[in-house]
Amino acid sequence: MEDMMKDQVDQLVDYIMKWCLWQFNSRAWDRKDQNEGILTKTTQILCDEPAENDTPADRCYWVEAVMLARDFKSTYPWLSEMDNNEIKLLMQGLKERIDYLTISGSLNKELTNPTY
Amino acid sequence: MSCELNKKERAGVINPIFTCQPAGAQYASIGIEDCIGIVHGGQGCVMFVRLLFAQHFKDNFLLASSSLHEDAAVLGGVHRVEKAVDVLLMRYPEVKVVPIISTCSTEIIGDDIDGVVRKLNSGLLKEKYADREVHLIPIHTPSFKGSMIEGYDVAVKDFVKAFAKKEEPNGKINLITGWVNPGDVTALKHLLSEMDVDATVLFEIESFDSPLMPDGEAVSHGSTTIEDMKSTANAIGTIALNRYEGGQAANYLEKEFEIPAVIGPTPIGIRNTDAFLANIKIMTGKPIPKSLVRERGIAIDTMTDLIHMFFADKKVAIYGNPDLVIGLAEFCLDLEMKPVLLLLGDDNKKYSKDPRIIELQEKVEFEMEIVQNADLWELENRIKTKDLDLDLIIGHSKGRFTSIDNDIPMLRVGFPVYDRAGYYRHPIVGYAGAIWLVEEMANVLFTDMEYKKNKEWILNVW
Amino acid sequence: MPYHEFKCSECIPERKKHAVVKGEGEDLTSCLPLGYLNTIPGTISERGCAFCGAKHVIGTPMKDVIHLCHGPVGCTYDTWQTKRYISDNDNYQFKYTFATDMKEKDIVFGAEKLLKQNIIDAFKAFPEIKRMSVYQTCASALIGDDIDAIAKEVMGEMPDVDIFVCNSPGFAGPSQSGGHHLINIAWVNQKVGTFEPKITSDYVINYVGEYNIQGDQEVMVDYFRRMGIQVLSTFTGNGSYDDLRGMHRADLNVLECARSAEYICNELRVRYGTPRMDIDGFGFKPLSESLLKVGMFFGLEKEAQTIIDEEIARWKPEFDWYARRLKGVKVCLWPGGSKLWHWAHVIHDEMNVDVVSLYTKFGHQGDMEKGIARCAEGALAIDDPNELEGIEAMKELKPDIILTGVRPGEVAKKMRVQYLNAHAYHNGPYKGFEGWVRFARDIYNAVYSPIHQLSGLDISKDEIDTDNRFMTRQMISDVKIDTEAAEASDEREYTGDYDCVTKLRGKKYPKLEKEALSID
Amino acid sequence: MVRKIAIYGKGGIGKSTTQQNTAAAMAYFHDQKVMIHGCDPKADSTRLILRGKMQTTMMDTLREEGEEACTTENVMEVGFEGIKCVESGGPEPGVGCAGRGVITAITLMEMQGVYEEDLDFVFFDVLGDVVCGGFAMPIREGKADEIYVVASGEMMALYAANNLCKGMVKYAEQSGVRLGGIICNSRNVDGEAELLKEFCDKLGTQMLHFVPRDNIVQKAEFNKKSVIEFDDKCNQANEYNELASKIINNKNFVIPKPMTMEELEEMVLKYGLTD
Repeated sequence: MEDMMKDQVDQLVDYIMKWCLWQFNSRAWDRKDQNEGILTKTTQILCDEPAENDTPADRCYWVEAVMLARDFKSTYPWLSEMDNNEIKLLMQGLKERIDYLTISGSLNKELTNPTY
Repeated sequence: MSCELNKKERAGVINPIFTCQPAGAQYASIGIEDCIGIVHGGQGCVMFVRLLFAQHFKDNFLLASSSLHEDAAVLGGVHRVEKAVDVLLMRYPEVKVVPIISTCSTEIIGDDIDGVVRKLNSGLLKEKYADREVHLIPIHTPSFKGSMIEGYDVAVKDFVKAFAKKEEPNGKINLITGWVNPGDVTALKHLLSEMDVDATVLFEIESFDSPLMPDGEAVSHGSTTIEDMKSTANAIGTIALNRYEGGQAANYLEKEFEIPAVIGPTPIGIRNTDAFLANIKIMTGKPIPKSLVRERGIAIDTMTDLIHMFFADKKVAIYGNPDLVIGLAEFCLDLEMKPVLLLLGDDNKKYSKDPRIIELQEKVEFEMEIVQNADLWELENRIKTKDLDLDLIIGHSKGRFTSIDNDIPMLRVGFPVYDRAGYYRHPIVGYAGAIWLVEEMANVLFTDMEYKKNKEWILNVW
Repeated sequence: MPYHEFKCSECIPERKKHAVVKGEGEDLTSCLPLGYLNTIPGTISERGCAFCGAKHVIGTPMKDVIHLCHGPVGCTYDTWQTKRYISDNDNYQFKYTFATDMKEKDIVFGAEKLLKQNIIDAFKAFPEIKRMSVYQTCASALIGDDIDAIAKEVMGEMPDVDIFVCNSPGFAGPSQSGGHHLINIAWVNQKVGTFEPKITSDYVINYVGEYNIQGDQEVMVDYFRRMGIQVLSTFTGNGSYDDLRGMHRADLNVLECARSAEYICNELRVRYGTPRMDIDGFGFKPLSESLLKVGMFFGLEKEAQTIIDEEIARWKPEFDWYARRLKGVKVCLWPGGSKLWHWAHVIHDEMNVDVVSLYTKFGHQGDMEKGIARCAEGALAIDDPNELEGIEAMKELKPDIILTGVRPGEVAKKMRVQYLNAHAYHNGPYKGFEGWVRFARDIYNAVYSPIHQLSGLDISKDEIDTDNRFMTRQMISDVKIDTEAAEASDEREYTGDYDCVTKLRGKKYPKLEKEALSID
Repeated sequence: MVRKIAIYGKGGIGKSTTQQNTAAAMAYFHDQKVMIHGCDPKADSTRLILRGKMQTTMMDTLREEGEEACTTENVMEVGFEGIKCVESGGPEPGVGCAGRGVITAITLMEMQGVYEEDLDFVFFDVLGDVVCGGFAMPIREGKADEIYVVASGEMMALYAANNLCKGMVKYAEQSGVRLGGIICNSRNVDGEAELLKEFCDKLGTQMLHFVPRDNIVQKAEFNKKSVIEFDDKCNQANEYNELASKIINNKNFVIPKPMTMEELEEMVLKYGLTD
């Protein structure tokens, strides 16, 4: 079960790494916000829950999330067989992995520069 | 009617004719075999010059940078030269000659490149490269003095000075070509070989026109050797074709080793080529052979076909390297044309004393203007607001839009030429160069007549 | 860490950590070269300087501006007529370049007076141009001329002109990237918010990090306008100075080149709350999704979809013709800047070519992260490769083609590797749907060149084929494809015009005009 | 062979005065042919030789008339005992690059062969500290071969002298320049001679001469003359005579071993000196 989840997370990670750019803003704090904002909304959309999109910032995340959810569903048919709890678990795993790859485990030495 | 020598009045430069000194030193250094120059300054000072050479020759040439960054700009950067020399020598085992070319930044902070060369000579080279022939040559080319022309002149002199060594007479002449193209070197070597004269050519850059070989191993570089430069002190005499591009070196050899120097004329056109051959004849005692009489005849035949019908009274503006511009102007006069505007792209104080310019001032019967320290806006602005009426522009590619936007035909000559194919291959010196210039001028004018439908029918029965 | 050590660089061990091979199972936490560190002197790196990064790359594409360098003439000369960033005002910024032409006495005594006279004379020479950017160089930085003070003084005396000052001398950073950075921040600090632009739509964006190489910007702006979106400004390709002063009025910053232009977007986000959306202008899928995202942000998804459907219907069959024939072509992706990640995956996914190597000459680790995340396993990623490393890599990888700049292209040429200009393009634009076909076509033409086929023949020892009088590209390329399947498809070669940009100029956009009328 | 000497020292230490008096003594008592090239943007290195005349500096000439005008005839003055005088001058404070001015001036003079012709000694009088590459110009290869530092028993003077030595170490290897000694221009501080002696020992050089404080120096200056010209019989004239002869006969040339800041402070504290 855990292996399967890891495999699924890897597939989603692979998709994001290849087709998205939002996870690569240049500073760690920024990446944290981006990952949090977009993946939270993606989870909400995948679970058919309402996702806020009223402020410009939210709307920007929301757009990325809609696209990502759409692409996930069309690329990974197994996703539509999951229930909301499973999706949330999966997305939690995804978020942790993306945070690790882009922030905590990143080798990019510029991430913590206080200025640009 | 007169020829005026003026200076640009406006402050600054709009569309420069020349770049700065280090580029000239870099052009000289790529003419030497087993030589990679290190430009001591910001990286752009070498990256863009390499790009410029690549644009002109459609080939790649090797030059290195000391990569001056913020810390070195503040704290001094000679240690970066030391590192650069070491890294370069480690990775390019064939390299023997390394000019250290300064720039504006390193001249302002006062980096002592002479001192560092001395230190490297007694330290690194002795300790790490004892078995290897390496020559480090400091060349001072602060970008805020002179122009690429002076940079070239200074570098040629510094190279000669570094190597020239008195030994047995070698029976050759030194031929300092100035800033030319491979096609020019071919033409010059041809003339010398017809005269049966052996020459040391500085710099021997015929090889810049390098092939693409099946084994994929070809690289472009010059082929003047250390031996060549050493032996300049043992020649019968020196002929420097250009006063401002190699003249200093010729003078140095004369002063230091009593090698008689003849500076100029730039052998552009029939008359100047005749003079060049006459100078060789005097210097070597060799007669001018019949074969060259014939070659000259072909050139004159070509001109006779063209000049009265198509060239007479055509008004021409010429810009670029000073010796080139003056040579072309003199040739244009022989071709019945009117070089009404000459633009020299730097503020060299020697122009006003140049006998060729004085002669133009004294003898030209129509209105002619020579502008010193000129930029291309001096040309364009005269066309746009002062009703300068031109039939032809002669100059390098950087002025292409002046021609395009003002509908004036232009012959690309000089450096750089990147918007026409293969021009580096064609000579402009010697009789062969005279033929190429005349025919290309004609073809440029013909194309323009057809494009503008301006008596294009005249060519029906030419 | 899967570092790759070049033989030619064994003697400079500090280079070792600048190249990695993306092995199986490697990710960004185990596979990332060092980047944006001071260049090792004498390596023959390809890097430029921070001045050119500021002036040449970011500054000069701004079109209605006098671009004046305060320094000796070389800096200006170098950054003039060496790029292909066109503009719809007859390429003013591309044709005219200005230098204060500092000489020795200016260095010793200071050149502030000279600068002031230059500014005045330049405006006098071009009375219709009222905007200027002044760029510091190594020389003027070292002697400490106060360019900002002079600019203010002139603006005080000439109220109709506006001057931007960029203090980015050549030595300010390891590469041109230092200059990208400085000019971005300088623009947002000095100029954004000083001009109130005319808003003609409910949907307003800034298009950021796009430099109009061969018309890229004009192609992309056409899509946005067709959707009914007002592109308030473009930073900086074909961009207008005053529009860019009004950047603060946009609803969204659409960001294309996310290295340098990221700085300005982030600052606009912090200061004005304008969100930033990163997009890809290359490739059918990334471009479609990008247009959809921008559309969706404004509720214009349908409009976006209409454009995507039209464009794909028009161009996909032509693209496929090339993609079918490019399968398995080995590419070194050495473009220098953001194309590293814009192309790393999508030329593989859509054009079927294999990216065997990617590099960045001036990028930061963040750029490499994107490139490595996107490229296929086995690719060699190099930071700031020098000439010998580039040659060694080519010998090892034996690519069919290199996407790089003019000069490294000449190195490749001699090694019998075809080159495509990745900075200035061979026959662009490459952005947009049609551009994507043009890009594939240019790669195809290079790879299947009959002359390239001949260049490997050594007539002194190889057998000479006396029967073939000629070859066409297709005779060479089609050997390896399933011809029947190709014929059965509706694929065709490119049918667009040589110039596909000029006709976009002056085009009418009904949706935008309506808005403009209702305001006026 | 002309001997080229650079005199360095902290501003206000009496460097220019000492230098001019020594040069005057060399010319007057020892019949040496001397030239002074002032490299301080203040341009006060030749005043006493020229009887108070502020000479036109090279940089003024360059600024107003251009490079070609910087000829020997235009920028060189001859003063007391035939001493040739040139001042580099410089830009106004706060603009341009004074260091580059020094480089430009020396290069221009070199081009005209000024330092080579018919001279025994050339003095380069250089601003207090090596503040940038330009001010190190006089100690580059082929420029000055000997350096003398003027110091006194004050913390800041020693600090500057020590710093100068640090700069020299860097150049010594490249250019062959050597330290000829420290000249103490006395401030009449207790234990000054001892302190300077120890300082010189630490640096590995000699205290070339201890020039006592004497009001006649100020008096002569007031009359716009060197002490030698003012009163060649006075004791102070004799001191400069002695200093001149020590320089002429000097054989002790070293690459100094500069002290660390801590060492320097410790030594100064030992003598109870603070500024």
